[in-house]
Amino acid sequence: MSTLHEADDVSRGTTSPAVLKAVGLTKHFPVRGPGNRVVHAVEGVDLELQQGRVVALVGESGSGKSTVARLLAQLLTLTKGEITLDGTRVDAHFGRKFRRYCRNVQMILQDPFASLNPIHRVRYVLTRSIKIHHPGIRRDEREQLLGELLTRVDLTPPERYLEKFPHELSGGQRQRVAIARALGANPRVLLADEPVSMLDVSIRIGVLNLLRDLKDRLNLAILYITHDIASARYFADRTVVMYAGQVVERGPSEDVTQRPAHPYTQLLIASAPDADLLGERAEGEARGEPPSLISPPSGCRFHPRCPFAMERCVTTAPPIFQVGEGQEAACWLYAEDATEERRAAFGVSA
Amino acid sequence: SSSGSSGGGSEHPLTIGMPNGPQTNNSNPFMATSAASSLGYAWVIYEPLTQWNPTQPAKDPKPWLAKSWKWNDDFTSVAITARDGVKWSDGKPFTAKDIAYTLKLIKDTPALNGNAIPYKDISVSGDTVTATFDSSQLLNQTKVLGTWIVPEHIWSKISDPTKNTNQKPVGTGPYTLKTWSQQVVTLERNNSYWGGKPPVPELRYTSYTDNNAQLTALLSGASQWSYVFIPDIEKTYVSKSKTNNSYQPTGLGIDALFLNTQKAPFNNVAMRQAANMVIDREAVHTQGYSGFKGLVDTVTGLPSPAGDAFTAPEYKGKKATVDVAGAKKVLTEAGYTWKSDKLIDPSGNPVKVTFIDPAGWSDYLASLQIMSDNLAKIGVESSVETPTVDSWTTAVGAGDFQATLHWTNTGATPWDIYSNIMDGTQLKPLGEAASWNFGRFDSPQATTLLADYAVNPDASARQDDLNKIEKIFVEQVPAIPMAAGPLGAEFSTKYWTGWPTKDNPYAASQPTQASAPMILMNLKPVK
Amino acid sequence: MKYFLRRVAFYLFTAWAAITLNFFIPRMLPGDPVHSLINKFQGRLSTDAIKSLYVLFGLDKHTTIWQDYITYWQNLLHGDLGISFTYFPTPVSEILAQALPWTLALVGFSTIIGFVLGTLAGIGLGWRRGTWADNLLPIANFFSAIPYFWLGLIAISALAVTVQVFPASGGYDPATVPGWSWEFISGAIYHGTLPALTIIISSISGWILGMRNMMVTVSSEDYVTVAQAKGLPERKVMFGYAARNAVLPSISGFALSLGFIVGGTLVAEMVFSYPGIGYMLFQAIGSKDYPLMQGAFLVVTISVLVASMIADFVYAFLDPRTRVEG
Amino acid sequence: MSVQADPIALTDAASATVQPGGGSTGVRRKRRSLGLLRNRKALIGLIILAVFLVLAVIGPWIAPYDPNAVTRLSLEPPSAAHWLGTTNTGQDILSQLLVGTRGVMVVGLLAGILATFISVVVGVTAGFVGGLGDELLSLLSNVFLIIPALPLIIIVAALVPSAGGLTIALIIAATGWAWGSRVLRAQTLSLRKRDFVEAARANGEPMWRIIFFEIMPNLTAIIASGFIGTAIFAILSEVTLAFIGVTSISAWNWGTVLFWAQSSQALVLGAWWWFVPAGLCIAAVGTALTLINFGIDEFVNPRLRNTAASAGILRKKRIRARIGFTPVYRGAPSAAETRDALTTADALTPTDQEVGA
Amino acid sequence: MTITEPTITRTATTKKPVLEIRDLSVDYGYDDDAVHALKNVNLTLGAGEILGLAGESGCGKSTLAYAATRLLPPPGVITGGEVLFTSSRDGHGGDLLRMSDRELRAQRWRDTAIVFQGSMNSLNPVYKIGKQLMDGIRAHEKMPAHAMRARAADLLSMVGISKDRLDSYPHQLSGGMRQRVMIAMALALEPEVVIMDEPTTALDVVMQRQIVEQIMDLKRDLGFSVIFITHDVSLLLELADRIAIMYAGNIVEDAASSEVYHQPRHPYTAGLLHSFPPLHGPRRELGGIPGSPPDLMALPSGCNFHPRCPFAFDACPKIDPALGPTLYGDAEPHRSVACLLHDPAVGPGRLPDELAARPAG
Ligand SMILES: Nc1ncnc2c1ncn2[C@@H]1O[C@H](COP(=O)(O)OP(=O)(O)OP(=O)(O)O)[C@@H](O)[C@H]1O
Ligand SMILES: Nc1ncnc2c1ncn2[C@@H]1O[C@H](COP(=O)(O)OP(=O)(O)OP(=O)(O)O)[C@@H](O)[C@H]1O
Ligand SMILES: [Mg+2]
Ligand SMILES: [Mg+2]
Repeated sequence: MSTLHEADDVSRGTTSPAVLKAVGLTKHFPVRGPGNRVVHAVEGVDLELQQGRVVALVGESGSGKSTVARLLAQLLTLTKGEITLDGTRVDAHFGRKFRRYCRNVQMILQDPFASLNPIHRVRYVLTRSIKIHHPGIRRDEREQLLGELLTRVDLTPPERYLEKFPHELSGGQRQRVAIARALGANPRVLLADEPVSMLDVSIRIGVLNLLRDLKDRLNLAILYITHDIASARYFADRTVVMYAGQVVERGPSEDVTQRPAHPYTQLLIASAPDADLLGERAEGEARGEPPSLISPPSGCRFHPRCPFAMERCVTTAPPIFQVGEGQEAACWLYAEDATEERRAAFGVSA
Repeated sequence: SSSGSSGGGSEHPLTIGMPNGPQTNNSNPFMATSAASSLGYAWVIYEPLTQWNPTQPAKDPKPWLAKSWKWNDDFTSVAITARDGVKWSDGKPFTAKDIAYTLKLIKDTPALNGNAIPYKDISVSGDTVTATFDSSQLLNQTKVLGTWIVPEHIWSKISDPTKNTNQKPVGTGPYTLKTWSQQVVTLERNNSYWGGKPPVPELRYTSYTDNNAQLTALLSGASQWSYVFIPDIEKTYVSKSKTNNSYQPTGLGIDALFLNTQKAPFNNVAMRQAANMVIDREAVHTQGYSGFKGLVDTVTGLPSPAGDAFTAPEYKGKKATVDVAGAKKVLTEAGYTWKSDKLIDPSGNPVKVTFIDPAGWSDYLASLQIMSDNLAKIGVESSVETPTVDSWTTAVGAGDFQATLHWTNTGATPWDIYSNIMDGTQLKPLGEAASWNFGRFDSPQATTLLADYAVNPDASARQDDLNKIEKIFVEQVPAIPMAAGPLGAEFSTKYWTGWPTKDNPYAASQPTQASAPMILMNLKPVK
Repeated sequence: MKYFLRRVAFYLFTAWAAITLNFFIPRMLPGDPVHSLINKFQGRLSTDAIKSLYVLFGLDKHTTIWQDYITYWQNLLHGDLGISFTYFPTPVSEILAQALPWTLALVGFSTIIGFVLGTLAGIGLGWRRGTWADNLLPIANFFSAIPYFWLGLIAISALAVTVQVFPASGGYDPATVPGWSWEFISGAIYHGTLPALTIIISSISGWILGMRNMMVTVSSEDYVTVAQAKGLPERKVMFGYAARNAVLPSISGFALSLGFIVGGTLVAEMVFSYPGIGYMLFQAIGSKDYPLMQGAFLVVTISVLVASMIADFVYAFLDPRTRVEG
Repeated sequence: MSVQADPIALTDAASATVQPGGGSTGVRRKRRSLGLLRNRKALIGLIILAVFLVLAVIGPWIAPYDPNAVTRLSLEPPSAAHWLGTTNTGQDILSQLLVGTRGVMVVGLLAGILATFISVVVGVTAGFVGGLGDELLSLLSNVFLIIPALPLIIIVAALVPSAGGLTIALIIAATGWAWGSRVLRAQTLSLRKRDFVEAARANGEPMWRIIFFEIMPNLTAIIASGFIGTAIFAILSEVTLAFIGVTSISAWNWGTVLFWAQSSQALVLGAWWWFVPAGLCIAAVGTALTLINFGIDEFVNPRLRNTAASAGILRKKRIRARIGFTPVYRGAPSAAETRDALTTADALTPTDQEVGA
Repeated sequence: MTITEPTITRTATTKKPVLEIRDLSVDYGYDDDAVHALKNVNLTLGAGEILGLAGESGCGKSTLAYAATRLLPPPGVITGGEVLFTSSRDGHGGDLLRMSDRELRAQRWRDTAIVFQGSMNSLNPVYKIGKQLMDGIRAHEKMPAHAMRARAADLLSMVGISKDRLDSYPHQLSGGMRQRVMIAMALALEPEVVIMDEPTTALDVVMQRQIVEQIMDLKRDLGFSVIFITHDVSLLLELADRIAIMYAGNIVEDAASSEVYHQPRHPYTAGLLHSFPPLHGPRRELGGIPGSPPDLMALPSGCNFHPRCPFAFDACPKIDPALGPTLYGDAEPHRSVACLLHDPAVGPGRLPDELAARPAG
């Protein structure tokens, strides 16, 4: 119950330099058909990953979380914005440069059942990862590395798992293999796209604990994508909340979950099931559907569902406002000149 | 559905079938492609000047629309007198002008001049038409006089006779077109026919899609008169009912194995002779042709009896028989040897033969297989190749083959047979397309003789020529005769009798021959 | 709407490709119609006729292939398919007009019957899978594996020759005159029965097997279980829920396999001497009758295109999802 | 055709059952590696096919006579000397069939291989590259699908001077690849979007390795099934072409036998032994291939599979498995229970048995 | 080895039962190596109650729901037990497992309706939703077409969808809307029992919240009983009156939801509660449950949970515990648990601290 206290401290400061930094990430997917319509999947997202820290990215389905991850992994080309690794701009989607980038940044996908090719044994998967990222490695070294990788993800003894096919492993074991594959590259950044959402409840925590362990031991920077805000609180130092392709709030996880600033974050937290809140819950105020990303709402994209929407919300997109120590929200309620509205909305001044 | 008249005779229509596939409504007699030609009903509407009997080629033609005719001495001019009292089926009288018009039409329209007759001048005076020619028509007499006549008053109004389908034919024949449909063409009796009232009230021509269908129709009685290939005809058709009959006489046209005399191994006359001696024509006839095409086992290659009158005295009655020992002897004398039963030619190479005929020509191919089997008896290794019809045509024309079964034209004399096989005027170098003499048989003597035979008006001198030609043929073996194309038919005597038979061979009996009106007028109802 | 436009564009392109193919392929064929005619007659047509035939067929002129192609299109757009050599001087369009109704009747009829019966049987077999009905599968399987022509031959041998229940060939009773008379029509139906029967038998098994597998697959979709959970009558679940969805792939398959079906009926027309277009095409190929060949192939292709277009639109009609999505 | 580790089946099988623990899965693995062979249909098909393949190899040697040898024994019905009788030229039909097996098999396999190759290249490329390339390639295969194949084959076969086995195989392959490529394209398209491809890419795997080592192995079943489908199409086309006399008939195959039978009017002559056995041979090979394809289908699509395997047990237990009415099976009915069941309904029908009312 | 189950089913509910599942056993497969997916499961749903069914993926929750309604697809086969429906309105009912097809059809939807896991595939893609709403009504009630349409429109507005959506096809609706349509459809005949199999799993939290609230409202208005299946225990804790926890084809604990939360009696339940990070309150370290979920094909002997159980003792691998009273016996009359720790005969007689929270009352 106390292990996480130091993490709380670090999460507030942004002292250590960012390994992977994204500024103004934007991705538009063209829509098939007449006209030049596009899906505005991600729009102007800034993100910073630091060594030994976990950043959680939360948001409802379709809010662009995976797209951000895939952009960061260079699996998609950017429409706008830039990604820097250790301060150098990167833009390579294939070839040797891409592989060098991969060596630093690896990705883990949501579904361990689907992210391992059913025809390949564990040995093949891991050997490939090692061969790609340690070219020219000797055979015996490779064997040793294989063993180490499996041990690192708690699949021991390694021999028992090397010759298995994915279907012979449980979901948690598969996800561990996927993590081992990512670790095979010896990366400094792990992009974990909902790594546990497809796993059984009882083993989710095991995988998350494993990831946290690895982070500590290998000093990894982790981007943890989830729609479960409680697990973001549990696992991440900082939490970034996305809505309809944009960042609406970010800050230390504890602050974001306990004192959500943006109405959307508030809605999200109010909606999450929580046995402790039994009976205290007010009926949800915000109804409605997620917006179309082809023609997103003008101004603040949340305004059609926002109980506190004001005139300028409809017309102008809000910039990011500082709302607390290290906590920021993109909402007009936090504008300097909006104290009145803020009071009206929350009863007390923030 | 018949045209009224009663009177004791049978009122059964005569059903005539041909296995010629779908037809289109086209009764242009000049077109081999028309339904009228294909099914044969052109000949019961349009009639020729004379009726020549190809099964008895030596006999003079019978006057038909021509009452009489007279050739000049060198056969460059003929005067034809029109029959009187003949009417077109539309009631207009038939005159010599119609004959002249028809001949002129042929002369002026190369596309219609199917026999390539070199007409020069055509004139009418009274009921006589005189046609002159650029060259002697000694050999073409029957072709000139076999021309069918079309009515001037109708055809002169047709703008392009080569593009006309003549769907309402008007002729002089014993029948007129009643209805035309894709499957059945119905003709009704021409009651004002010059030859009297035709006995059969109605003719129904049906085109069956293939031989199988036609045979089935014959067997079921749906077809009463037809000409179709029937394997083992006695067993398959004739014996099936006592009214089923077949009469298959032959004319002067044969199927022969053309040997390429300018390519190994048949460039060696000994090899040709040996082959001639081992090939079992009887087997080819019964098995290859399933007994359908007439057996040609004369040494001269002239079918019997049609060719008997033309056979040289020394070859009369002589038959080609299988003589393996004789063949081996011939080969040994010519320097051939055998090595472990394989024939080796004088230059030391094993003898190999490739027979060739188009895929799909089953009777030819079956025959070739028998021949190939026969040649094995003298140690010749042989195979049968089956290209497409087109490449076969090209290959045979260019002399790019060793041996192929091919037909010859059918003529009034043996000239066509021999010319097609041996004529030097048709000789082309290997590789160039030849239209006959595919085997490149090069005998100046034969060429001269054939040329003389074609124009010499003296009958005995011509026979002399022929004797010599036959001698060359027998000795040099430019081709091995196999079978004669039948001119006969299958017919049923269930309702009608009076068909040409062996005993009364008054005409070629195919429904698609010009003799059809003659046969029809000869039919009598069965009581 | 967009879906339809795309499909129409596709069909136009396919038509263009087929027509062009149709133009070039015959021109690459060796041999010529005159020699084919001579060969066909095997001596009964004198070789003297060769020259006159070349003149007759108009083959004595020379033009470039490009000119020909332009002329071909011009003529085509005027509905002029040229003059057949085999049936000279009958225009191809006339020959085809004569053959087409037969093919349409035979193919159309038996294809539709085959499809409907096969689909129904497939629905039944799929719905009652795991019962005795599964024993019918090997039979269907066998029939889908035998060559069509052989089935036809056996049928002729058994039902037209040995026991003369059906006529062995032809499209109608030769004793009747084509027209709208009952005699003729009943004869035509009688003559068409055996070919139609064999086409149905050989095509039906494909539909049965395909439909059965789709039924089995669709039956385990949740909405079928939901329909059962709603307590709907069995018939309604089977047809309205399971079959209604299972038939969709069959229909698009139907559209695409029409080409195969038409190919099969070509053989049927040959075996049964049926006066249809497939037989014409075959004849035309044999006699190098380019105009007829092109015409027949064109008509066959266009009919397939039209039929598959119809099937496509039926599909779109039956599947609401295609109507909005690309 | 590889039987081992069919990937699609494995994915489906794996997701159909719970993710098996690390425990003893040996039994299951063994069963799966026998996969296709365990399917009775496929097994029968494979056996029949094997018989004909063996005949294709040894046919010419075991043929009792030279198939071309002409004898005087015209149209002999089957006898001890000629098991399948003779043709009108006295050739031995059994020998013709035996010698002809190779022609059929070679063309079928060759055309199958060629067409499969084309369909893999076109289909996988189209599925993988997407975009304009995909549009064009799909258009091409759709055009080929829709243009009537047999007329086209006949025309093209008439185009070549001597349409031997190889040519025919080429032509059939050229016209028969489209269906396979369509299926492969669809499958590739869906595989391309699978997570494991994405994961491999994110891991730094080069593109060509992704195509050949990640995607292609997952297509084996479909490729195999496409191959077999084309082989059936090829064999049927080949014999049809031979039968209608478009192709060279000098080389024996079953179609040639039928061609001769037809052109010699065997039907009319009552020589059933001439055309029935050849047709049956074709049907046997065709059936064998379809059976194998069924096996593959059932292997790939688990929904098709499960009852097929247990039909016998179902019948024995008188259970009718169906959607929406789960059978209730309370063990072999004891006398008392049966009596119970009889009180309300006729216990003879399985439905009532399972309801046990 | 196994203890024979008690002859009288222990009813954990205090309400009058509408649906009683007794000794239900289900196999997948027909031959000897069939998977025994459910083994003698007992469960009772009281009138007006929301009964939550939770457990890991593959533990048999859906199997139970479908088997109870006889909608299990092949190769599922019910090998024993009975499912008694007793109407709380007029007392009609019977054993669903012994009904003939016709009786079952008539009973379905009217008495028991079901909302499936994954609404995407639960609607027939080729019919408009109006038609699908109506044909369920039509199958059971004689009603003029316009009345039926009006009813369908009512149903839609009941779940908060405008009635012009009647003419939409399923693919034109969003996931949340489709799920609501399914709920509306299930309520069309005002059934007494509605089984909901993970009705919200595919949706994100905001949508899930909306739908859960909707269900609560409707239940309040219409008074039906619900079996609510999910693996999200925290959702159940909020929603359900009673929760049954399943593990490997068995029900291992059955109690009121607050009891489950505050006084878990089964080690698995306790472990499950330790797998959810809390959104509020103190952050604590969570351990989850070690090991991997069971493979039904190769189940551990005895208590299926013993390989993962921190409190397993020597009897666990040998004896398969049955659902019975807790160690506190009559102090907790309405709850039951299947754990040998609670069996005075073989167990240690006292509970580990985690499982020993005193009964509330
Ligand atoms: N390749 C693509 N082409 C077009 N649109 C896409 C593509 N990939 C994603 N999108 C769209 O971009 C938006 C964001 O998708 P993304 O997968 O990033 O969401 P997400 O937040 O990861 O959702 P989830 O929680 O469901 O995984 C969605 O509207 C999606 O439809
Ligand atoms: N068709 C089948 N064949 C064999 N086993 C099956 C089949 N369907 C389900 N099972 C097995 O039955 C068990 C119970 O499955 P069920 O679907 O009821 O689980 P669940 O608790 O609903 O899981 P989830 O939370 O994933 O929906 C699982 O172990 C599963 O593997
Ligand atoms: Mg995502
Ligand atoms: Mg479930």
